Amino acid sequence: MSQKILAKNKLDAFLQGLCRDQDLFAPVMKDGKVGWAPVATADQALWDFSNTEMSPKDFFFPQTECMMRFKNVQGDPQGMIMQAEPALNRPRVLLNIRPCDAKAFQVLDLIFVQDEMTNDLYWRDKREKTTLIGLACNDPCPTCFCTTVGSNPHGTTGLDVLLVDLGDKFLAQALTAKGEALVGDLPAAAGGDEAKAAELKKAAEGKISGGVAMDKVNSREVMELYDAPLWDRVMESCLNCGTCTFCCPTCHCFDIQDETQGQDGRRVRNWDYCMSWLFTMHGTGHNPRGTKKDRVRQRFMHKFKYIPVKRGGEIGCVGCGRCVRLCPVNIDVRQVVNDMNA
Amino acid sequence: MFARRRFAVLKNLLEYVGIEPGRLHFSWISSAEAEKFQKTVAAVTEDVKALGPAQHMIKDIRKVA
Amino acid sequence: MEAIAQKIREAAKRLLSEGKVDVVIGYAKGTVPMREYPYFAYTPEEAENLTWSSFCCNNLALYTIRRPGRMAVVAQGCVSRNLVNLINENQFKRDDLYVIGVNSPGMVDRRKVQALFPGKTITEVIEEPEHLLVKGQGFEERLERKKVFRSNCLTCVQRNPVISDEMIGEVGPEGHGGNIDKVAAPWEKLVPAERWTEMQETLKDCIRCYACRDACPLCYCHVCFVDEAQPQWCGKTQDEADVATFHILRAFHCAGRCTDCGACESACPQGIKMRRLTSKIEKDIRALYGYRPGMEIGAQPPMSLFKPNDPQDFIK
Amino acid sequence: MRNTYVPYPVSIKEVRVETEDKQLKSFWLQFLNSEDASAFNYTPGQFAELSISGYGEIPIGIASSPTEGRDLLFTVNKVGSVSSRLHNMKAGDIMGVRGPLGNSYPLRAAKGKNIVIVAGGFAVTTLRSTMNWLLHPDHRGDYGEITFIYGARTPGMLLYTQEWTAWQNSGQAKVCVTVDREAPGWSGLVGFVPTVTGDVAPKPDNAIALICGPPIMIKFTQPVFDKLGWQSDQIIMSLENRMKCGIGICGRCNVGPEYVCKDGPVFTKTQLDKLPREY
Repeated sequence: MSQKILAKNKLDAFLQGLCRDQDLFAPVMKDGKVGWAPVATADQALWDFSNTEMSPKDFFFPQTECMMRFKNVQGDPQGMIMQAEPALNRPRVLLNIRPCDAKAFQVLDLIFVQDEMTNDLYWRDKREKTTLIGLACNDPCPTCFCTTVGSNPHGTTGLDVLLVDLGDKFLAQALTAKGEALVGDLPAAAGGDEAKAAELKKAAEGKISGGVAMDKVNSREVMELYDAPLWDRVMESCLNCGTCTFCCPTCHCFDIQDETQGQDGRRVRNWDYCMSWLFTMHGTGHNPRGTKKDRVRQRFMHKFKYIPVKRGGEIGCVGCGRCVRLCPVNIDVRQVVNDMNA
Repeated sequence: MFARRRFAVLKNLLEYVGIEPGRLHFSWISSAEAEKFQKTVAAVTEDVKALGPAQHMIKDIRKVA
Repeated sequence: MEAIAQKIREAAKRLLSEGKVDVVIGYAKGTVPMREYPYFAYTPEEAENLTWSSFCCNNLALYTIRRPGRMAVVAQGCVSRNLVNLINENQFKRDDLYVIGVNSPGMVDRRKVQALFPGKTITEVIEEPEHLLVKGQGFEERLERKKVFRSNCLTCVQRNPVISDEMIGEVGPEGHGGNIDKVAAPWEKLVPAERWTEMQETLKDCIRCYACRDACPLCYCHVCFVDEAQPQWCGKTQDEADVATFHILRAFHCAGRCTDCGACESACPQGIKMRRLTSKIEKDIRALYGYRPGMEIGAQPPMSLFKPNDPQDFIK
Repeated sequence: MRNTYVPYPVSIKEVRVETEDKQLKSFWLQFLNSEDASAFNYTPGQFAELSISGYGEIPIGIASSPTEGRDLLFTVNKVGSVSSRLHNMKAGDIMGVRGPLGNSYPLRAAKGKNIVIVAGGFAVTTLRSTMNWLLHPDHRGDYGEITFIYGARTPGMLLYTQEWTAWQNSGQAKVCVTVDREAPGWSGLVGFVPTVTGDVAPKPDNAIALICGPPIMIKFTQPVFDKLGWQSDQIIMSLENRMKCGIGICGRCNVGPEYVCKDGPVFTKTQLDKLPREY
């Protein structure tokens, strides 16, 4: 695919092209926090930031999502029969998404879409209608550890276009046919531009200081890790809150509930989390993950052992560091995984 | 009597977040005071009707997200 | 700060080596700046990891709940008040608790610090007596601690522990000059129509992770009302009615018990200021019943008490 | 592309109270659309999500066998809000079925073998399906000896009495039904399932065992099989866990790397030995 140049003074024209028949979103500064919002011009979007506070997963997997509706009348010919919500009506572009977050979507693709039965159309529809334009990280922050979990500050996985900030311009790398269509008309990059991007990539990789080692986690059996003594310490301070899972780009557990209001009814899914006691509770009162330790362990085992075992070695973590930054009691995933690997 | 304290705090709290005062009522009625009960219920019904449908704390599931 | 930390370590080592307690619950230095975390020392060696700084924002009283054995807890004013609450609510016996008391210098709100460096990454914060030296990628700045205190620390009236078996360092001033009544219940000043809007604005970023509830030492119900499934009191969606129901009821459940320790706001990953709700209740409880939670062992919680002359002008 | 979260609409054809405590009821469900009925291809051991609009869904093992026609049978214990609502519904009411979900008993792979079935309490549902499938003239000849061991607390708690009586009388299978204690009017076996299994002493030669029951029964039945010389890969069990999506995404029923709803509910003991006991 082609390597193009996007001059910084041509950004507005580029963005205008993007939002002509699509909804365009980008990271913006809101109340001192970096979050996603619709943008129309280049100066509305952020171009120099570490990452958004929360992951962009809710573009594809909203925290609350209506799946179906029904007429809440028994006896009516149409009553009580579930009708799926319509699909997304406009395609979307996510601009300046970080490579770690894009990689996370590809991990989630492996879970949401597996075969004819495990084929989450809600996820899939939004994925197929969304174009991802990534912005490479030249300055990873101290909590980033993407390179140690198979991602990269300049990673291209899951992206349609990768932008690399070269100072006065961006190197725009088309990665898919969708991406090619967006940047195909831009001027071609020179050899020097690509060399500079490669240098920045190397420099960015070098700035990732801490990380996780996975070799022993990979080679050990599930039960050896499960029974390891470390969990007794990890769980001690844990609050069993949902912060780590809700800010995580790969956490994807959910609950489905019905709601009614007079003759209207809907089936909604909401994010749920394995830290919650209620999550696995049986109707009989039996709870297979009845203790805090069980629940804390589940999160780490799921990401670093269960997903890799089941999904061809793919790790359920992209090293974005959000949980490290936001955990109210500083449970640091890097430390936990290194303890698993010890 | 315990309820009196709890309701005092709850009533203040609900008014504080913007729920109309008329939506929460509290009365002492003995099981022997049928007439007071009848009158109170009628009065409360009147008050709430006058306020109209609640604007807050109502989830409209018909709304498309 | 470091001198206090050293004394805490010494006390912990002594208590553990003499076998007086099974565990010392204190704070340890976090892996990211401005984030100390609850730490459990079981051996004198582990006691070496204990620390004391401007970022000890978790309320350690939380960890005494349903914990067997003898425990020592590092407690500043608010933590000690919550320990008293728990003793008064029969959650454990005073005899099973050893309080390592310490005067709170006022804890710092890491969000206020971060807000001074928008978009920049802070890599280190060094404690100085009245200042913090903040270092980051390409910058270094000295901040006055007072200017970046957590809001609840500014208006605190109890910085010294109300109970302690051993006091570390000096007993300090109880307050820091801020008057809670000037900032409590901020929506009272608004006309009713604006109040709901203000609450929505305050809660709009809530992600229902329940970190506020889970960090709170008052919340020890076996099944919280939001987790009840039959009946389900509170919807699980992001609809404003569901979010508000959770926050209003959570605040109400803290009535007569909340010590304004600020653990909820410190824990929130979204920086939501839920004290705008709880401070209203705290204020009302003081005004109506003259009660401050957690100040005295044996005090009757105001919500399980009544007096014949309790205010009742709202009763028809 | 089908949206696999959307249930097929069905109507309740018949409701039957199954047990003396009235906590278990059976529901025969009929598809509203015949194309849905043909799409719903299942084999014994699979389950489905029963959907009651306004209340939610519950995962329930399919008790009917595809050899019985297109209607589906489910026997439901009244525990939560969905099952309570279902217990209040009547013939003609509209509800939904989503599935078939999960894997099934490895019956085709077991051709030529002897089959031992051990069921406890109302976990007998998918094993009713299995028995009907095995005893069907198209399949019976493919298998050796079939032993059906089934226990409940009291005679009044036994499900599908007419059917197992018929299996017993047909001579097509060895049927051992037991109740925990002596009871008036009961002339059959008395004793717990593990004990009865020990007495029947099924031989491991060229055989598989399908076990389904409450955890306590499984816990005590397993050693019986071990003692009789059965290997772990001959013992096949069906698990129950809280499930929601039913298609291996939502994470509730996750046990180690496996999702009970998708990779299970049927596992061999060899598989289970490598998994945490989070079920």
